[in-house]
Amino acid sequence: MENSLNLAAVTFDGVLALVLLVLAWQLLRSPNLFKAIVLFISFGLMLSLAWVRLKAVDIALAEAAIGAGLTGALFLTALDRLQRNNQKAGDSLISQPGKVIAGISVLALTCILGWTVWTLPPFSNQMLALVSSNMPISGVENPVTAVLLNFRGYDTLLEIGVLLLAAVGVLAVTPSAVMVADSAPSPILILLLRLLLPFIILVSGYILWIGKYAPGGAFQAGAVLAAGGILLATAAVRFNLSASKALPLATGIGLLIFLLVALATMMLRGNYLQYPVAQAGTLILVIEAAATLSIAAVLVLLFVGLKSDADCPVPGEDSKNFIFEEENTIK
Amino acid sequence: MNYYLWPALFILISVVVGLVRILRGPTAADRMMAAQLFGTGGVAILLILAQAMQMPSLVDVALIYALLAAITMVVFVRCQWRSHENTGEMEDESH
Amino acid sequence: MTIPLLYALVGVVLLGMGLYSLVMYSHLVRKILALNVSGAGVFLFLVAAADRTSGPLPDPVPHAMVLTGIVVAVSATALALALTCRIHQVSGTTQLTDNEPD
Amino acid sequence: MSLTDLFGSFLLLLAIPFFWGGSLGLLRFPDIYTRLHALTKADNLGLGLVVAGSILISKEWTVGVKLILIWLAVLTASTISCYLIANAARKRKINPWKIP
Repeated sequence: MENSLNLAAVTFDGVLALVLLVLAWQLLRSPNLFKAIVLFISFGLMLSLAWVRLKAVDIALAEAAIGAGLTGALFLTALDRLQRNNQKAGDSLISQPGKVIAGISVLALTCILGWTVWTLPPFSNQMLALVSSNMPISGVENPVTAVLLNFRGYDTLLEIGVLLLAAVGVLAVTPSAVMVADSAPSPILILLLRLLLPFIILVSGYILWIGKYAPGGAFQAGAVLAAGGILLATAAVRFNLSASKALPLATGIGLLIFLLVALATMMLRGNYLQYPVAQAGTLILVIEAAATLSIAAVLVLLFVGLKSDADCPVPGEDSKNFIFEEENTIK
Repeated sequence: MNYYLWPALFILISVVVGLVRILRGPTAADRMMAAQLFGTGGVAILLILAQAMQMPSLVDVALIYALLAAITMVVFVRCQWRSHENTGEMEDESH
Repeated sequence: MTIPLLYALVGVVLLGMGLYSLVMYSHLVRKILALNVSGAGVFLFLVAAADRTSGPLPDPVPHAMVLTGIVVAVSATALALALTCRIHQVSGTTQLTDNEPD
Repeated sequence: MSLTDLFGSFLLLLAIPFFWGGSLGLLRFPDIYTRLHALTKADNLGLGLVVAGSILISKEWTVGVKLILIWLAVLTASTISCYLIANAARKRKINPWKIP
């Protein structure tokens, strides 16, 4: 479907673009942090519609798994801890002239970028031609997975290392490694877990497997698994981070297996990360399975690390009833 | 095939109307409900786009949406539960 | 005025909005939100640029980069939030004011 | 346009008023409990119609099974979150809206 300018497509994309801009504008402008975070969650959901309209289904999968499952949970947990003593989101500390200068310079930057986008040279298809000509030897049919795991495997190897660093960073900052939930989960929540968790694990495996033929793969599957893990973590009453051996181990497994395969290929075939064509598909699947596990473990660790910093609530403090009171947002 | 985009457009507009509840909603729970409206509307739009753009893999995106829609809500209720704790409600919490 | 060009321009405007509020507001969580919005703008521009191919299939290389970018952005956000909570716990404020002697 | 396509598109068109009803209900209703009604009931029914329409249009049974799974997942998700919110609201003594 080439980008024909029929009316339905133009109006849909126009409205979606407008929605994205309005959501972003309202989200950045609102001093009430909770409202900003809810707007950000909706922004993520609308953004994955934009990915779909741009025919980037892999990214829409990742955005859906991360936008719907993870970002909201991370922000809400952090907000809950930050607003324990009603620290209001104060306004800027920049002087008035400073604001004007910043505004003008950002506006100038945006106009320059907009002009360059408008006058971009026509698209040269070398990369696309290069990828599609090498697809047969990549061992998978989905071009994005081929680029991720085969043609640019080294980039993904380092990227999983970066995820590990983030997990180490959060653990370093977590003083109390014990996450204590405040109340026993209601039986309805346990029912939700019993219904959804097996389904989430099944879908995660399906997304991992489908990655070879259609949009899917390690990152999306890892994000879905992590969302299931977060659902479990919120229902858990108590979770001792330092005692749990499985989670930290699982975070390392992806990088370890990727490195082992890389070194093995270097030993056998002389150059780093060049898979033998016959076994390329299975090797990629092995790496992806390990990567899914470690991505899910890292993302769950990030959430639990954030949540386990929660010092227990100070009884008697008349912190206003956050959920249902009229929020007094300062203007 | 593009005429399927029209129902997607109308559902997108109905979802955007929910945005007003986020901006205006007095309590945090109203805002969270409107965010869930974005989720359900998003699933519907994705399903229609899957037919409009002839891409069956969009159904997987909608599947992930549907599965994870409950997570933000659960984290919201469980997470904000603490502030309820402080006001010393008499009733016993776990029933 | 093709569809990808529209999304590319939206991406650029999101980047501008994100940068502006990153500079403007001092509350750390608002800065993290602003960073995420400008990151989404950059990704939107990249994927829109990838969709300008003549054939039906878009170019997969920017897609792979944006995919890893999204996952790294989430873990960076989690780390930033953890640091913000730590600052809040230690210094009681969530704004980095340089004039406050520690 | 075969008959199933026609009927499928009719179902899609039928879903639109439900979504509109749900959104308007969310805006117009006075308190939390009534808004929960609007949100959970109207949207789930609208999504059910969209799923039925898509099954008719897509004609493959594999996609059909996945669509039904999606609908069931959304049903569980929204009913349970609706319960969680209503329960939390009642615990906070938010009494339902009374005709003034």
